[in-house]
Amino acid sequence: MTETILINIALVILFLPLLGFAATINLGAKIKKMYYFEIFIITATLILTIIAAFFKLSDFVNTQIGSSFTWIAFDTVKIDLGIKIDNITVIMLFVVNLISFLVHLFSLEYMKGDKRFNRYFAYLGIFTFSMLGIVLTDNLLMMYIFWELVGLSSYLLIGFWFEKKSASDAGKKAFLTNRIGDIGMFLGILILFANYNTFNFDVIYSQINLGILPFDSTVWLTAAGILLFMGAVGKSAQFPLHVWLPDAMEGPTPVSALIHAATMVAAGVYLCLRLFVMLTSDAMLVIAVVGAFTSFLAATIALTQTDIKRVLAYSTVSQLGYMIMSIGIGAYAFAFFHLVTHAFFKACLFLGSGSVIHAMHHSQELEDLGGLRKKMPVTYLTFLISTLAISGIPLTSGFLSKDGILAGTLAFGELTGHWLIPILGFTVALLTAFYMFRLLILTFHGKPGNQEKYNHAHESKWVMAFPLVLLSMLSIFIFYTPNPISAESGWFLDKWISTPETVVPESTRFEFMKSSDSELVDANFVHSKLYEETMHHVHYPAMILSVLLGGIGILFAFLFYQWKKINVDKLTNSIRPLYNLSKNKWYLDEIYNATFINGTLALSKIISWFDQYIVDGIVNGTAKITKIYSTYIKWIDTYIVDGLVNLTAILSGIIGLALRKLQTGKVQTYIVYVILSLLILLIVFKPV
Amino acid sequence: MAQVGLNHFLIVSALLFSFGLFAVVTRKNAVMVLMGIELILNASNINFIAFSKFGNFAIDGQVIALFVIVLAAAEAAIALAIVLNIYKVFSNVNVDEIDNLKE
Amino acid sequence: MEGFPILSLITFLPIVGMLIILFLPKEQQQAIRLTTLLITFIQIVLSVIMLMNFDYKASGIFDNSTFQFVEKFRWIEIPGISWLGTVKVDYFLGIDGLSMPMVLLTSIVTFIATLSSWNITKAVKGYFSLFLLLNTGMMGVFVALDFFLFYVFWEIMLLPMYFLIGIWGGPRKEYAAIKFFLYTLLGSIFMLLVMIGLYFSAKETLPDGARVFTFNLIELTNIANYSADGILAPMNPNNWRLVAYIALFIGFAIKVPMFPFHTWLPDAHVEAPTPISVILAGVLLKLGTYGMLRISFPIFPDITLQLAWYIGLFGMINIIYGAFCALAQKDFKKMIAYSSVSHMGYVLLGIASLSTTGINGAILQMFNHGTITAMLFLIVGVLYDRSHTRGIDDFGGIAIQMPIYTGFVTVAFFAAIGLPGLSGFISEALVFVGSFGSENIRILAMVSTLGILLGAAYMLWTLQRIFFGELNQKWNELKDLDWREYSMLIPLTLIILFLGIYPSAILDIMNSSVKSLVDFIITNANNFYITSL
Amino acid sequence: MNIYDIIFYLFAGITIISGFLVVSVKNIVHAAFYLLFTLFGIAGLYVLLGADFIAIVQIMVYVGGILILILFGVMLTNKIVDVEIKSESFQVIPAIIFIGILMGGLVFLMVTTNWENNELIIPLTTTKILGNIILTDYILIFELLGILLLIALIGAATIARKDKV
Repeated sequence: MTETILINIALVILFLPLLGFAATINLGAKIKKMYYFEIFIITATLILTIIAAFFKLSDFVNTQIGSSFTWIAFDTVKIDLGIKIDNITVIMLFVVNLISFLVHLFSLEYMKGDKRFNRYFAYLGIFTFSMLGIVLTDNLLMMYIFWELVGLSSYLLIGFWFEKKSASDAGKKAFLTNRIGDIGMFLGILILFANYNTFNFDVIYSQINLGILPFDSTVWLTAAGILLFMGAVGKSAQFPLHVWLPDAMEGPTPVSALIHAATMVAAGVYLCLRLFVMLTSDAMLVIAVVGAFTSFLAATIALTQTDIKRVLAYSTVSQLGYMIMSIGIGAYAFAFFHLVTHAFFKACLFLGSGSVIHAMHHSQELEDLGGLRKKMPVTYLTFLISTLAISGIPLTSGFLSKDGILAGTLAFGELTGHWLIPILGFTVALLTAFYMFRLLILTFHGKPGNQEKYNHAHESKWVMAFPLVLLSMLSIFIFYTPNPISAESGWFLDKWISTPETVVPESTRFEFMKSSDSELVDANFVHSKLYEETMHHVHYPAMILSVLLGGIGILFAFLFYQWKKINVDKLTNSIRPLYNLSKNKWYLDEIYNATFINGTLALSKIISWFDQYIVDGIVNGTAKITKIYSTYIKWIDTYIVDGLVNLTAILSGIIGLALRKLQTGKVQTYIVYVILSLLILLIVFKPV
Repeated sequence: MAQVGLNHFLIVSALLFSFGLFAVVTRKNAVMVLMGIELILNASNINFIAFSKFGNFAIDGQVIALFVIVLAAAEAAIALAIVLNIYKVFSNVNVDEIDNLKE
Repeated sequence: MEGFPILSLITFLPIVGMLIILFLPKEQQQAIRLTTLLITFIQIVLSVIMLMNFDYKASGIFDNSTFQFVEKFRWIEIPGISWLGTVKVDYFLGIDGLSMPMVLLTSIVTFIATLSSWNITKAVKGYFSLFLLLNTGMMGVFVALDFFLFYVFWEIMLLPMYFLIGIWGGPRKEYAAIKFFLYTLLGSIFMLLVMIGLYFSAKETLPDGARVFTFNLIELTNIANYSADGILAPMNPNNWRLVAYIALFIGFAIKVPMFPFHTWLPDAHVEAPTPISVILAGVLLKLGTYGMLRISFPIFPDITLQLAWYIGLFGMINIIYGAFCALAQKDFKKMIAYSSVSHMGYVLLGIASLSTTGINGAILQMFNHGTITAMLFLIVGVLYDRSHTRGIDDFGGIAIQMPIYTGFVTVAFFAAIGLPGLSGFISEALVFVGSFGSENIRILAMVSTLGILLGAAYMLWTLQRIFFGELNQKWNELKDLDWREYSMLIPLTLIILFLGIYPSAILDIMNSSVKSLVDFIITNANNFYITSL
Repeated sequence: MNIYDIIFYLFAGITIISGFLVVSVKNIVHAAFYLLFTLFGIAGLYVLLGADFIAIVQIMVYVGGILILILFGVMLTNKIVDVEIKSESFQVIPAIIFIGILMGGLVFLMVTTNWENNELIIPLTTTKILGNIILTDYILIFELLGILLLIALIGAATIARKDKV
């Protein structure tokens, strides 16, 4: 296995799904069973990914492999496209392809009987292609290209059942909201390209490292970082652009699992990971605050939602906020770790909910559900394991990653004094455990909400059950580290993922990230010794606190919903405003509707009116004035100019009558006139 | 009397032209009118040839004169044919009576 | 290829076709259509032959020797009118990297428009004769290198367009046609004035050493050719170059169309029959920006540099203003028309950057907008043919009834939005990269990015209202595409996809020309500045 | 007064006097004969001007052709039996006034105009030169005249034909 082979495999992995898309979309109308081709493609992709990941993580674990070609070149501009394979890349490849594969399998049963079955698989194909492009790219432009392409596939899949107005609305909303973030990202890219004349990450970073700043100012560097982060705000559904993700649940549930939980929404986090080294302390603080606030906001909303998928959607937003926050506080490795573990358990949760929805004939309101534990044991068990993982209960993967992040926030608070972030972080841990168990209890425990549907419910077929089992297995700690309470010693964090050294000027770094504080340990770069030590130092307090909070959350969930020791209705009545705030998603949709959307529409109407009546009015007015003017001119023409003409005519008539006498009708007379006149002319114009 | 030069020829031609015009204007008989026209044409021919000798036209004047003669011949033929036709219709060739153009 | 008059051939072939059609009896409609199709197809073949023989390194712009396929001989010569001197006009054709993509675009778009004209049934003979005449005018403008000749072709276009809208148009055709005509004529008058001013300001040296006034666009770029007291001579301290530039610019801006001279466009588009809309949007709008690049920029480099910011400002206004107007439209075709206004704004923004990236992007955008908007208008035409209405809210759920059509619509809409992988993206991106990189208009570029969002908004909103949702039962008889519509849409889709993946196919053609144009403007603008001091 | 001048005055006198007689005599036949003298006189002037070929053509065409034609016209339009073939005049007085003015004006013009006057040496015989120039520079006009004559021939015959078909 050489590097070239690895690169070629990566390229094959990238383009196979595109082939699947192209073939399925074009032949799907003719060939009924075309979707098998897409399944075959994704299977092949997965196998190749496992091979590539295995070799990368064993043979080339400390090398970075890449290759590029010139796409566009003119004058001094040269735009290269290329791929870059490092450890993050192959792990992401594996995550994306595995979940994509499982979702393909799951969809076989879930989407059965849909009239656009082939097209659905084709869309999954193009999504996989675009997502792999984001993962593999080594430059910002290609990142942006695939960024937009996942946006497209997300648009198509959310609006897959476009007959429903809510579905097509949601697709449009997702695309447009993402576009807002993309504009920021695009501006960030422009800033970097205008200064470094390249899109390549590594080249840009080496330039920054040499002290060459955009427009020679650290402000612009911060601006570039925050603008690029805006792309992540859109894609990873961070406040204030998070509103699209809950609506995106209009799409088929397997799609929600694949795109809106596990992979695409994590692309924002992935982007931040790639950008990590060029983030200044200001940019990082912004990112941390946005992430922390988003996770809190989403968690509070998730408390009261009654739609099984919406609860999961808000929990996704909340967890994504965690990851973003984690990057903001410098816990690079844990951000990525949480991305991976979250991808598995959240995909499992979504597919589990899909299994429930499928069994209950597309009923997804919590009040219709309940008591399904006995009817659907496999689904219940896998759902339980994933719920434990997301709640951060020991022995699960979620515990490991979440714990790391919380320790990071504590360390951050201790080192910088921003205590708000750890406080929000721990509150969210409590809330997460509570609402997740609320969901679990209301779905699987208690009494059936809708007896008729309940009676028809049954456990899903193996194509749907198998992905659940596999994904819940991956939510157990053993896949990541042998030590169930600390991930640091596991292969995942110890061998594969290491925090890169930041390249921004010293003056714009956090105190604890100064280069004097870094050192090289076992070929792995430790970006901040102080930070590491502080994290170790707060590790156990953080762990104990988070487990405690998780436990409290679970306990309250049981008290509220299982044992009904506390009357929920009474409680909600006593805090009605808060409840309404949460239930109505902090009224953000309404606010956006009233301001931005209606504002834009009103503005467009005003401008259109302006165009029609003012700009065009001036044009038509000019025409009208010309017309009026011309009628006056016509009057003058008729009575004065033409009058003169007529006068002339009358005069000439009179003269003519007089002259008529001269007309003898004889040729001779005329000849005389002619010749005399000629003679006069000759004499008058005689040359001297 | 000065040395015979251009002017002498021109004066001859002018007089001839006037006579011709006089014939055209005054005579009733169409054939006489035709003769007047012949005089006018000859007058112009004299001018052409005189200018050919004294002016800047070299031999070209003579060529034009030649063409005028040919035209005159053609004109005479046609004109006489017309006169014959007029005679057939009006039984005379007096131009002062043939004034249908009037009114 | 030496000596073969391929440019004359490609320009005047339609005239030949027109004569053939004029000799065909009126009833032979199919023969008339096939003749036109054949002529336009030969044009495509010729332009491809030209492309294959095209020297990618030759720059053109201001350098006489690097124009290609040049044909030059004396067309009009009136000797010795005392104060005029010898009036002489050359028949001077030639192309460089600026015009080659436009020639290619024109031949492709007219071919597609011919296909789209198949269902014109009213006065077929007259229609196709005028159509071919229009074709000659457009081709001629792109290949002419003599200002006089340029102007002649420019005016030749006007007349057939007037009749094509005024006779074969919709309900308010007379209004639209006369509006179009007067507007464009106004622009022509400005152009004519500047043309005459330039003529009396510069002289070219003939091979025999004589100095005569000139319309030659290449000679006019050379500062040494200006006489010191010429009204538009840069070294004349009292010159009128700024006024002339603005006049010329307005002349071209009307064609673009640039705010506030754009209001003829929605009317003309809405009333014109589909193929004419296709040509209008696909080719005619490009003439304005082409004229700026071919005439305004190299001849007035000093003023160009001086006014670049304003050009960029108007580009920005076009982008955002057009997008807002498009958002408010209820008429499908009008919406597309305003989207054209918005998209041509990118071209203005790109050329205002005066950087190779920006201008490359702008020309590529001209090409891409030509193909994409052509496709959009065809799409409107397809729907209008079937339903005889264009109100966006009259539809709903068409995707259920016409899935393949919807597929093409999606491609076209997303190309217009600037989705990567389709051609619109790369040109918009280059425009932004170029304009952002130019310090002068950086802020304008940043504001203009709002257009990306608004563009997506109006396109997707329209897509949703027409194609998604429950099927409006009024339309459950609509048929999906037929072979003729496939033959129009598939080539355009392929071009859009191909240029999205491999934009260098067009970029390489114009690289050297754009580079020399930019260098020329920058160096000469400074020279002029020094001399005028 | 040299011999050239004398000959000029001789021919000019013949021309003018007979020309005057042409327009003044009443009898048409007489007028035709006076016209003969006029044409001869003009031919003489041509010779004086060095145009020998034109002079010959003048005599041949005018005297031999046109004059005969005119005589035929006179014969055909007046009854032969009516010996007194006379032609009346009308408007004589105003015509004389007009013509007098005209003559005066013309002579005034001729005399006062500052003609370019550079006398050429005309070669002895012009026939060859004329032939050359007609068949080279004036070939088109020559051809056209040929056609014109043909048309005149046919036209005259058609017009004068007795019965119209």
